[in-house]
Amino acid sequence: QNGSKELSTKEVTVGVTGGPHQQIMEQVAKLAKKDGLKINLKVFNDYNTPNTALSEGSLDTNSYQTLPFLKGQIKDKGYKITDVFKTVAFPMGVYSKKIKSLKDLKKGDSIAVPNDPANELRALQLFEAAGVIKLKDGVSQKATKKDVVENKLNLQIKELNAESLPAQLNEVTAAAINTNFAMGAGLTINKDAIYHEPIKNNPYPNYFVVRTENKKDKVVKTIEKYYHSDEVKAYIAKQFGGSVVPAW
Amino acid sequence: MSSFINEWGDTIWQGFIDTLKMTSISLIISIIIGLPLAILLVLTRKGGEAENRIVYAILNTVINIIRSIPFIILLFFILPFTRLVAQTTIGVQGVIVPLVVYTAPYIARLIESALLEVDRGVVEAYQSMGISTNKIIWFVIVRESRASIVLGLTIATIGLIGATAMAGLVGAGGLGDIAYQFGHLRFQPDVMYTTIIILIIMVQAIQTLGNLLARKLRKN
Amino acid sequence: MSSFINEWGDTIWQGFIDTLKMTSISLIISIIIGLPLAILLVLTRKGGEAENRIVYAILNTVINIIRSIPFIILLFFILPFTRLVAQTTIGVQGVIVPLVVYTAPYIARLIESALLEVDRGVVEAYQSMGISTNKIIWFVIVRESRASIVLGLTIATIGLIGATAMAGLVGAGGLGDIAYQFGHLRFQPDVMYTTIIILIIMVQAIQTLGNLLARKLRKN
Amino acid sequence: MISLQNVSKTFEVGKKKVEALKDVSVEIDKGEIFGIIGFSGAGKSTLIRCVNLLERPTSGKVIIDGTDILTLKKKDLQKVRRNIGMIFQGYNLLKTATVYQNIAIPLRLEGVPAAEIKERVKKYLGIVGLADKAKSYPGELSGGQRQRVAIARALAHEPEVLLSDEATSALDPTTTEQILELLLKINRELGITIFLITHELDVIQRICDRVAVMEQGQIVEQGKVVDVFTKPKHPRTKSFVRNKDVFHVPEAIKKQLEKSGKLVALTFLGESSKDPFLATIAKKFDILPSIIAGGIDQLKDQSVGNLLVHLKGEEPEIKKAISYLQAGEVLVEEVSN
Amino acid sequence: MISLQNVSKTFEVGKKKVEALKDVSVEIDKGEIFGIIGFSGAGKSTLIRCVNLLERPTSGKVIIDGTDILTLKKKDLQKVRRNIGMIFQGYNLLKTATVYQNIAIPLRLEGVPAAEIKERVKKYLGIVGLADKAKSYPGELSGGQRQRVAIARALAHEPEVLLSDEATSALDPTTTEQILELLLKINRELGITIFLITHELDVIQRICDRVAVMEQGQIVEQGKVVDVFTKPKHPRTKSFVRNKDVFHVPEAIKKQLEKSGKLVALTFLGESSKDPFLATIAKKFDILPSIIAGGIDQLKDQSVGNLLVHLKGEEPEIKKAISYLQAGEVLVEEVSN
Ligand SMILES: Nc1ncnc2c1ncn2[C@@H]1O[C@H](COP(=O)(O)OP(=O)(O)OP(=O)(O)O)[C@@H](O)[C@H]1O
Ligand SMILES: Nc1ncnc2c1ncn2[C@@H]1O[C@H](COP(=O)(O)OP(=O)(O)OP(=O)(O)O)[C@@H](O)[C@H]1O
Ligand SMILES: [Mg+2]
Ligand SMILES: [Mg+2]
Repeated sequence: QNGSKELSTKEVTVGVTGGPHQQIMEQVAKLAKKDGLKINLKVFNDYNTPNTALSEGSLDTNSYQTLPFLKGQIKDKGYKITDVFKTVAFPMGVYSKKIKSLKDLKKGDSIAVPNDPANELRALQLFEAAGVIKLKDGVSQKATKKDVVENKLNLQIKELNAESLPAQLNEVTAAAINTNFAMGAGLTINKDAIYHEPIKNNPYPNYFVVRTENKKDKVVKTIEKYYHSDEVKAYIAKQFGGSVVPAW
Repeated sequence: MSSFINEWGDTIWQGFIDTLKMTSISLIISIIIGLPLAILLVLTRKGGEAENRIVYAILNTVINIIRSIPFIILLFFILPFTRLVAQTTIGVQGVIVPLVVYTAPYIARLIESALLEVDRGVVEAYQSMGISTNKIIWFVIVRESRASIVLGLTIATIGLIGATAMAGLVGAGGLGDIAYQFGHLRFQPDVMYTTIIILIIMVQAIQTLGNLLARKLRKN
Repeated sequence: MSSFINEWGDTIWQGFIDTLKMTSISLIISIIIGLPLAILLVLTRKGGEAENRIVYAILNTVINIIRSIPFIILLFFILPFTRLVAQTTIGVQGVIVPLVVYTAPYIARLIESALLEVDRGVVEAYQSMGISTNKIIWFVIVRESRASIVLGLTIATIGLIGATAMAGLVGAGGLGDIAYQFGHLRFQPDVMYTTIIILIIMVQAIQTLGNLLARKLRKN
Repeated sequence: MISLQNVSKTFEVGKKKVEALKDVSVEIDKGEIFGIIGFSGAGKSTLIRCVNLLERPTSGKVIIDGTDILTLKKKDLQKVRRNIGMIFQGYNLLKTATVYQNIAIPLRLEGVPAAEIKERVKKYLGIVGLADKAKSYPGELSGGQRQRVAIARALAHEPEVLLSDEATSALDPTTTEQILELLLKINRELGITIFLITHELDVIQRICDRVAVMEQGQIVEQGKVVDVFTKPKHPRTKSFVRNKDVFHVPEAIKKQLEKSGKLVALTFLGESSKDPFLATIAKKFDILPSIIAGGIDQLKDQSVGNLLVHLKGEEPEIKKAISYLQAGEVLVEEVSN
Repeated sequence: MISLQNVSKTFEVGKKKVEALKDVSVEIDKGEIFGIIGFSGAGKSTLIRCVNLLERPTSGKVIIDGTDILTLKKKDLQKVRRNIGMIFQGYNLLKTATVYQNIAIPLRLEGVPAAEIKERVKKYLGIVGLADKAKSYPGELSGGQRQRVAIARALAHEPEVLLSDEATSALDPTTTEQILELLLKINRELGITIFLITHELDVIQRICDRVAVMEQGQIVEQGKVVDVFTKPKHPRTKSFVRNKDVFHVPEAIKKQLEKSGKLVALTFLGESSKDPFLATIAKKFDILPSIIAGGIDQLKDQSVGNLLVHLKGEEPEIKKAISYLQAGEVLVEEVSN
C-alpha cells in the first residue's frame, strides 16, 4: 500500500486492540464521520501485530500502546513509527479475594502478573513499588519473573494471560490486573484494588502512533482533535467509571 | 431480544461472514494444494505406482514439520512469507496464508490415509487393463475413496474453523474472535454464547452434510 | 552458544518437560474416555450391534458440539468446570481438563472411523459363532483396526501438542508458550527457533513411531 | 432339528425391492446332510444366513430344536449360535491375524482351555493341509488356502450344526474330495447336522441325503438326492441334472449315428446298474448297443446312471430291446433332433 | 504368442521364503485355449499374474509377441496390457460403483466412445445374465453375480488375450456352461487366445486345447488335453484325472462283485467309444459285462471313456474278452483290492 505518501484525509485505517481502545476509537470514528472522514477499525488481540501491520503499510495508524513498549519494539525491529499524541491510561491495580493489604502477604503465597511484555513489567514494577519484590536494575521492557532479584517472602509468581486474570483471581493470593480487564469482572480500581498505580498522571499513558513520515499529516491533527474532544471525554467517564482515564 | 439484535446483530453477522470467508477460501486453496500432495505421497511411497524414496522423504518431512508447529506459533512464524504472498499480514487476506499453510498438509495426510484404504486388488484390475497411472488415481483410487475423503475434509474444515478463532490475533475478526473479545475482554456473556451457538450450528451443519454425502457415496 | 544454553537452557528444558507432561497426561485420559465413546458410537449407530437412536444422537451431538468450539475459546469457556474438576485453572494441572475435553471427542471420532473400516463379513463370522458383542468389539473389531487406531492417535497427539501451545494462556508453560512469549512477543528469535525445532523433533518422533507401529500391525 | 417356515426376505435397493426369498419352507433333520443347489442369485446364501439369523427374515419362522429363534433375546440367540458353525462364501478371515490366530481366536473367545486350543488348531490345520502356513497372514495365501483356513476355523469350533456356503468352490478336486470325506466322517461319527450350499452337483451326489433346488427365491423341488437326480420334476431341476451328465455330443456325430439305428437316453437307478442289461439286450436281440456318452455316478448310498446309448440294428429289434429295458426299470427316452 | 521362460517367483514372508514358482516355462500359441490345473497353492494364480506382470518374476523372461515385456518401459507395458483382459479370482470390483459403472468405467478410461460403451455394457451384461442388476452395487449381489460382473468387465474390454483365474468357480453348472460356450465362441470367432486357471476338470475338458498340471510351483506335465487325460504320466496328474472319474464304489459292493467275475477299469479314446465293444464281447464270449461306474466325457473335439466294468463269467472267457478289448485300443486295468 501507500507506504510513503501522505495519509488520505478521507479515509484512514486505525489498528486497535479489543476492548476500551476499540470502544473509544469507535466514538472518535462517529464524530469524524460527520465531517466526512471515514475511520476504519482493525481489531487485534495480539500486541505485536498492530505495529508490524502499521510498519508494512497495512494500517495507517494504531492506538493501543504505551511509550516504553513502543520504544522497545522500535529498538528490536527497526520500525520507522512514532507516537503523536497521548490517548488514555489504564491504571493497573492489585486485587485480591484473600487479603486486604499487600502487607498481609505471607511466605509462599502466590501473586499473578500478566504474561505479555506490554503489561508484565508494569505489574512487576507495581509490586516493586509496594515493596514486595525487587527487580534487576535497568530491566527492559522484556522483563519476566526471571528478572526478580529479591523475593523475601519467596512468593510464587504466576505469569498468566492478562485477560483471564480476573477469572482466576481466587486461585492466587493477589493479582495485578489492568483496569480494563478488571472492569469486565466488576472490579473497580477505586473500590476494590488493594494497591494501584497513580490514577492522575498515570506513568503509563497510551499513545496514538503513525509511521514517522506521516507525523505531520493533516489527518493526524484532525483525529487528535476528535480524540481530545469533550464528547469523547464524557463517553470515557460514563462508560468506564474511572477505570480508564484520559491522559491528555 | 430485539434490542440485542439491534445492538449486536451487525457485529455478529459481520463475524459470521468473516468466518465463512476465511474458512471457505482457505479450504478451497488447501484442497487444491493438499489433494495433489496426498496423491504424490501415495504414488511415491514404498510399493507405490511411482516409488521414489527421495521425493517421498522430502514431502513427508516437510509435511510433518509444518504439522509440528502449533497454529498460534505458525501464524507469527511465517509472517514474512505471508507478507510476500498476500502483500499484507493482517485481516482476512493476511490470515488466509497461515490458514492454508496449516490446513493443506493436514488435508494431505487425511486424504492420503483415505486413498490407502482402497483395495489393492481393484487397482491391480485397472493396471491389468493397461490404464495409465494418472487415470487410475483419479477414476479408481480417488473415486473409490470419495466417502473417506469427504469425511476427512469434514474433519479438516472443523479444524479450520477452530483455527480461524485465532485469526483475531491478526485483526481478521470472525466469530471466534467475537466470542473471545466479548466473552472475555468486555464481559458480555450473551454475545459470547450467541456466537458460540452460531459456531456450533455451523459445525453441526458441516458435519451433518459431510456424513450425509459420505453415506451417499459409500455403497457397499 | 554456551551462553545461550546458560541463559535459556533451564527455561527450555522446563518447557519441554511441561509439554511432555501436559501431552502425555491428557493423551492417556483422553484415550480412556475416547475409546469407549468410539465403541459406543459404533455400537449404537444405525445397523450397529446395539442400535439405539437416542444414545447415539445424544453422544453424537455432544461430541459435535464440543468439537465445534475452538480450543482457545473452550479453554476459557469451561473455566468453572475446570475449577470444579481440577481445583485450579492455573498451570499444568489447570490445563489438563480443557485439553482432555478438547481431545477426547476428537479421539472418539478418529477411533470411530477406524472401527468402521473393519470388514462387516469378519464381524458376522464371529457373530455366527455366538460370541458376545463385547468380545467381538475388543478381540475382533478393535484388534483388526489397531493399525488405523494407532495412526489416529498419532494425529490426535500432534493436535494435542498444538493445543498445548495455547496452554501458556493459563500459565501452564510448555514449549509453545515459550515460542510465543519469548520468540514472538519479546522478540528473541533464537529462543523461538530453538523451541520450534524441539517441537518439530518431538512431533517427528511421534509420527515415525506411529507409522512404524501401524506398519507392524497392518498385515495384509 | 432346523425348520424354516414360510421364510421371506426382501432387500430394499434404493426404491426397488429385491425378493431374495419368497415363502420358503424347509426342514432339516438331526444328523442329516442337506444340500441346496440353484442358479447364481437364486437366494441360497440368503437362506442359509437366515438359519443363524445373520439375515433376519422379513417374515416367517426359524425354528431350531423347537424354539423359534426369532423370538430369542440376544444372549439366548448367542447360545444357540454357539452350536452352529458356518463356512462363508467370502472366507471372512481376520486380515491382521495369522492363520494360526484366525483359528485360535474364536476358540479363545469361547473359553476353550489354552492347551486344547493348541491341539485343535494343530489338528484341523493338518486336516486341511495347511500345517506349514500357520504363521502366514491371509494376504499371503492363495484363494484355496484361504478357503481352507475358513473351513478349519468352522470345524475347530466343533459345532452340532454346520452351515456351509460353497465351502469347496475354490478347491481342486482332490482337496474337495478330502474335505467331503471329512464332512461325511464328522456327520457319521459325531452326528453333526450339515446344511450346505453348493453349485457342484458332485458334492450333492457324494454326501447329501436330501437336496433342495432353489430358483428365484423359491424352493422348486426337494427330496432325496436319488429321487431328485433320477426323476427331476421341475424344469429347472431337469436342466441342472441334465447339465451334470451333459451329453456334449456334436450334432454331426448324432446325425451320423441315427442313420444306422436309434439314440436313446437311459436313466437307471441303484442296483440295476449292476444288472448287465446292455450285455443282455446285446445277447437277446439282434442289436449292437454302444455307449456314446454319459456315466454312472455313485450317490451317497446308491448309484445312478445316465447314458446316451446308440442301438444299432433294425427298428423291430430295437423296439423289443427298449420294451425289455423298460420292464427292467430303466427309464428310456428317445433322443430326437 | 505368450512365452514364459524359466520364470521363478519367491515371496518373502518374514524371514521365510516361499517359492511360489520354480523355473516354470510354458508357451501358449495364438488362438489357443490353454488351461492350468493344480492343487490349491500350487502357484497357478502367481503364474497367470506373471503374464501381465502384476507379479514381477524374481527371474526368467515373459515374452509376448516377441518382446520381453520385463524390459519395457511403463508406457509400453501399458500398451501391451491393453490387449490383455483378466478375470480375477477375487472379482476386484469397485465397491462404490454400480454394476453398469463397473463395466463402463474401464471402457471410458480407455477412450471408447460413449455410444459404444452403452452398447457394449448392455451386450455383455445381457450375456452374463445380469441385465436387471445394472443399477445394483457389488455389495448387493450374490457371489456368483459378482463373478459374472467381473467376467463381463473383462470381456467388454474385447482383448486379444484373456487371462482367467477361476472365472467360473463360483457359478452353477448352467451358468458355467453358458460362460464356457461364450469363451469358445470368442476363441473361435475372434481368435482370442485364452489362458485359464481352473480346478474344474470339466472346464479343461470342455474347452481347452492344451493343459498344464502344476504342483508346488512347477509344471509337472503338459500337453494336449486328450493325452494328459487319457495317458497321465505324473502321479499328480493321475490323481487329478482319477479324481475326475472317481469310482466311488463302496468296498463291500466291490468284494461282492469279485466273487462272480472280475472288475476292470477301461479307458478308451475317441472314436472307439462309438464301437459297441461291450456289446461285442457280450456276443462273442460267454460273459456278461456290466458297467458299475464311470462315464464317457466329450472333450473339446474328442471323447474319452473311463468305465469300471464287471465281467461276469469264467476266468478263461474273461481273459479272451480282455485280449479282444486290448487289441481294440482299449486300456484295461484289473482292479485289485
Ligand atoms: N503375497 C504373497 N506372499 C507370500 N506368499 C504368497 C503370496 N502370494 C502367494 N503366496 C504363496 O505362493 C503359493 C502359490 O500361491 P497361488 O496363489 O499362486 O496359488 P494357486 O495355485 O493360485 O492356489 P489356489 O488354487 O488356492 O488359488 C502359495 O503357497 C501361497 O501361499
Ligand atoms: N444386501 C443385499 N441387498 C440387495 N440385494 C441383495 C442383497 N443380498 C443379496 N441380494 C440379492 O438377493 C438375491 C439372492 O442372493 P443370494 O446371495 O442369496 O444368492 P445365491 O443363491 O447365494 O447366489 P450365488 O450362487 O451367486 O452365491 C440376488 O439377486 C442378490 O442380488
Ligand atoms: Mg451365495
Ligand atoms: Mg489362485
